Amino acid sequence: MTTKTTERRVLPGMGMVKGLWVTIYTMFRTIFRPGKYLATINYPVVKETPVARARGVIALDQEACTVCMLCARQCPDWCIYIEGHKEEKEPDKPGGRIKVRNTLDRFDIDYALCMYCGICVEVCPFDALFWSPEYEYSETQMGDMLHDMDRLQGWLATVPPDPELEK
Amino acid sequence: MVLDQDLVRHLSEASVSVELETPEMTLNIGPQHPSTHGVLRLVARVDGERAFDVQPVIGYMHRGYEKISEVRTYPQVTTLVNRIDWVSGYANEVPFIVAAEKLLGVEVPERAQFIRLILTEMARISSHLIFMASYPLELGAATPLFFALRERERVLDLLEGVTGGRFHPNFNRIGGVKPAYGSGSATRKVIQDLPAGFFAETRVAMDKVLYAVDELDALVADNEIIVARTKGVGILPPDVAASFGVSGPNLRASGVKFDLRKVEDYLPYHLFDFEIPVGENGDCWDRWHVRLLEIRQSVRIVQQAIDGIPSGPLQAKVPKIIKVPLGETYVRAENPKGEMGYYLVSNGNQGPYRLKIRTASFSNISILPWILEGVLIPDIIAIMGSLDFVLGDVDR
Amino acid sequence: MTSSPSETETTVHPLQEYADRVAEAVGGTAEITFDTIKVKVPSEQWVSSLTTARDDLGLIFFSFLSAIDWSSEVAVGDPFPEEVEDRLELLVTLGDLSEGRRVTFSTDLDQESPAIPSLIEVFAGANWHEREAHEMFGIDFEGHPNLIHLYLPDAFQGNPLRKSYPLLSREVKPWPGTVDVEAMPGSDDEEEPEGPSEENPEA
Amino acid sequence: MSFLTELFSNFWVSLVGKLLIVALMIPLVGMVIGFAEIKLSAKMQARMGPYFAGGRWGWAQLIADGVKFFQKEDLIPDQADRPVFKLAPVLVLVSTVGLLVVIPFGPDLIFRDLSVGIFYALAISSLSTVGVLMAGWSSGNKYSLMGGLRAAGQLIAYELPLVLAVIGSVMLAGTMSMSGIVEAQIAAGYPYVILQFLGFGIFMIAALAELSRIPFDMPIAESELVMGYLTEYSGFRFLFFFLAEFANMFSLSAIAVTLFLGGYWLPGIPESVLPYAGPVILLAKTFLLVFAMIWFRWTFPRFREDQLQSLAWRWLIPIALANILITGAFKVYL
Repeated sequence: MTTKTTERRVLPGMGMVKGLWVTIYTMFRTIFRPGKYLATINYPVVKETPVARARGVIALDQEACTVCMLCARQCPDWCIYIEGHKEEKEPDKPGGRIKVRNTLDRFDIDYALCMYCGICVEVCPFDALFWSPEYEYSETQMGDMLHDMDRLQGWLATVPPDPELEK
Repeated sequence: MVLDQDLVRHLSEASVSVELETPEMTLNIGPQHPSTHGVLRLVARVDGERAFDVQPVIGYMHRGYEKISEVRTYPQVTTLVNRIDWVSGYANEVPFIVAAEKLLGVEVPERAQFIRLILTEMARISSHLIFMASYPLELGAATPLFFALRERERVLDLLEGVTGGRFHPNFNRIGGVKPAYGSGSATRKVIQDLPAGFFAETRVAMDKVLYAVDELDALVADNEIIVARTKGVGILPPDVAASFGVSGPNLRASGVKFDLRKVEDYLPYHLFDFEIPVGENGDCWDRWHVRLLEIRQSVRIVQQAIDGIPSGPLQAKVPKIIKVPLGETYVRAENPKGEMGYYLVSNGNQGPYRLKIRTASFSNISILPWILEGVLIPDIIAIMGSLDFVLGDVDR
Repeated sequence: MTSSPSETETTVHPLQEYADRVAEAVGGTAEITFDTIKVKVPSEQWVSSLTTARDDLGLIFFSFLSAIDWSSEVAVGDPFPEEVEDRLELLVTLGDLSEGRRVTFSTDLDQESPAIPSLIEVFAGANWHEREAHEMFGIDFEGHPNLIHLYLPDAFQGNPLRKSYPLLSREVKPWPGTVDVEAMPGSDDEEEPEGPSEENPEA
Repeated sequence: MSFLTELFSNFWVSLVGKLLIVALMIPLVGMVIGFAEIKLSAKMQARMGPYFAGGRWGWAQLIADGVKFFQKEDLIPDQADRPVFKLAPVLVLVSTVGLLVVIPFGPDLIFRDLSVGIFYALAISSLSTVGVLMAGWSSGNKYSLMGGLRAAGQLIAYELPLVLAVIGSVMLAGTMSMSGIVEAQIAAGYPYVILQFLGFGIFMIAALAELSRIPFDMPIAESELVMGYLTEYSGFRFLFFFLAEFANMFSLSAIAVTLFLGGYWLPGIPESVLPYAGPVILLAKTFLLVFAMIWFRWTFPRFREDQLQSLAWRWLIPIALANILITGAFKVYL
């Protein structure tokens, strides 16, 4: 299939007329049937809902996190900073052994550095990190892009259920 | 006051015979310029409108990927690698992962290969649609941009639906495709297969892409002004193209019927029938038209792949911490911009020992000094636009 | 040609016959690793062998030219498990535009002062590749018209892609992966927080 | 109406009145056409166009732009030739204002009915060439210089077809005064475009080139010369150029309407109602031509320099000359 330039026999002026026809019928189509043909939306008034798996922001579940530091190690951009301490937890069954448990002191993700690759969410062995398709958290100062523990916990509410799969 | 005749004659001849000596001017096109596709700088010695010595200066966007990849593990390099040609993010990951799988000797399951193929062809469609949008804009026509980008959004939404990322999907894993949401007890069971309704949406999107391609064809292909601006401009003979390493649509536009998808086995292209559009005389118009026809071929491939996709696991049996055994291999793939290859040398650790990234745009624009010799400035923009390069691809 | 990972003795690699033909025509030794034909050529015949490859064998497509710095002690990344002989290997990959074959030609240069004649007369495309190899590995290409920096700023010192060249950005920022979980308040086991190796850790 | 005519009889009062009307008309016309361009081009591209400026569908977008340009800092590059840099936009706007003087909006609704109406209009419109060249030269940057030189070459090359195209209808009408041409068309009973379609075509193409709009926008080729001779202009100086372009579109279309499409007259309109319906008809026809310009702008790419020049010298001028010959023969034979 060659792009035979000779096979495109077109009258001298017709090329431009075809172009004009395309723009004019797009204009009338967009004016009279905007629902079907208008491609843009008015952003703050009308908002598009992102897909379920969209990687907008990372949400943290503090109870699940055991400060194993795997996510901080695997992150290519070194943008997760974690500090924790050991703490006693009363045993499940009365008289059981006192269990020592790691609890988080600090879990910051610097979204100014993060490249949304998703390695941390994938590598976390304790279901502590989730993706949420939220995207409206831009800041005026770059420093505010450092989300602390509680803010990441706040995103947990916006994590969507997993989409059903193709049969 | 009677003018003496020979003075008049002398003056008239003088003006005719003396060649107007205008000093030539050095014009910097870029690195901050509306149509250099990124931060490319052309230092052009210009006489009036004609440029006769154009030297590209690159490196403004050199991120040193080959050095960084020596300290990264394989999953981390995948996130690095899909940022080289960000217009077709997914297509960059595939050859790197196939190279690692070759060294490991891992057989990728059938379904994962099909998903990879569908997403690579979608990345090709989105890359060619960006070209369909930006090239007429460089010639002055603003409307095709919106037709092309409107359909590109549909394709990117599909990519985002499956992988979660529009430009940088990071969806490839050694041995197949990303199997599960996470590795926790609950998230391990959440399979990252194609979301429900993906096939239906893809069929609708592919029809819309075909419709938009017809609209672009009507709007741009036979337009007398575009034909006048691009036909016979920037002719690239096949032998010069080969010696510079120009590949992909630019090479096929010069009449060379060579497509890596038919030759290499990095993805199961042999299962589908598609044609390779070839240009005739290698000028800007042919380079534009070959890409337009390639979109139609990619749509055909995607439609066939959707109908024939088998079910099965998403990833082969692969240990959690992957150590690739000693060895070196070169895998090359047909990226939308041309031949993209990875020369991977591994030393048995978690990351590559040395990774040479052969990118298409680097060789495609190394031809600029040759092709822009004695060319008018509007043609510099037309020829550069027709080569369809991206600076991330050039500078790595 | 499905990928057969390592070539067992019995099955002969489908490309073996072609590889031998190329090696014999070019005067080098052929070796097939993971579907990649690699022909090692002595560095004196570098330009002549590539010219014969281009003219007689039809390998007219110049894919890329680069180098690999084989050295045992490395300032960056993890070293080789077993000993490796220190050398700087120059690579050129050529392809043909009919059956889609590709052959990688390589030659060894010494690490201290690598030098080799330039390929510009054979392949015009080698210009930029050689400039990049020059600034990244310090290889001197004799006969190259303007062997100046391609990517790096002019005032840049050193050859970044050499294994002896450290990756500075990793020295500056402390590694966030060191586990700092303080021990229980008042407990006696004062084991200092274990910090795995500076680079990528054994997870 | 009598009180008005008596008041206007005093020369100075009518002069100030006319100046006020023009001072009001230029920004108004510029805004309306600018807004039409923004909204229509959006619709042509399946977009919505401005929406939030001024409530429902963004009618105040250009007022907002105007305010933005005014409060923007007015930069003058240090290598610029300051006086020339400051004077250039004024010159371009003056040529636009000058054109409005001779446009007949109604039977006697004309600022000044010059006997050499069309000749004066063409002379004034070539004044903007000097302004553009001054802008290109004085900005002190290579891209502006190239934009200015391209503009000079283009505007001069298209001055000729513009003038030659006009001669056809002037010959038919027998007079050069604009209202005289319209009255001649009323008397003849048909707009001259029927006989002068060649002239009309050439006039429109040359008008597009005068305005340096696509497909002839080499001087402001965004993708090559960043913004051509406008690169260094900002603040209200850029507003001058911005308004001048749209107002020029209006005035050149109005001249085209007067010469070829029968000015303020429609075949079916009785004489008595013309003074009132005249302006409306003229504006409607002018807007039709302006819409065609917008339509061309958002469909076609731009020519290359040499194609642009060869189109003018090798095609437009010979056809215009032929048109004059035919009209002459037709006039003599008739």
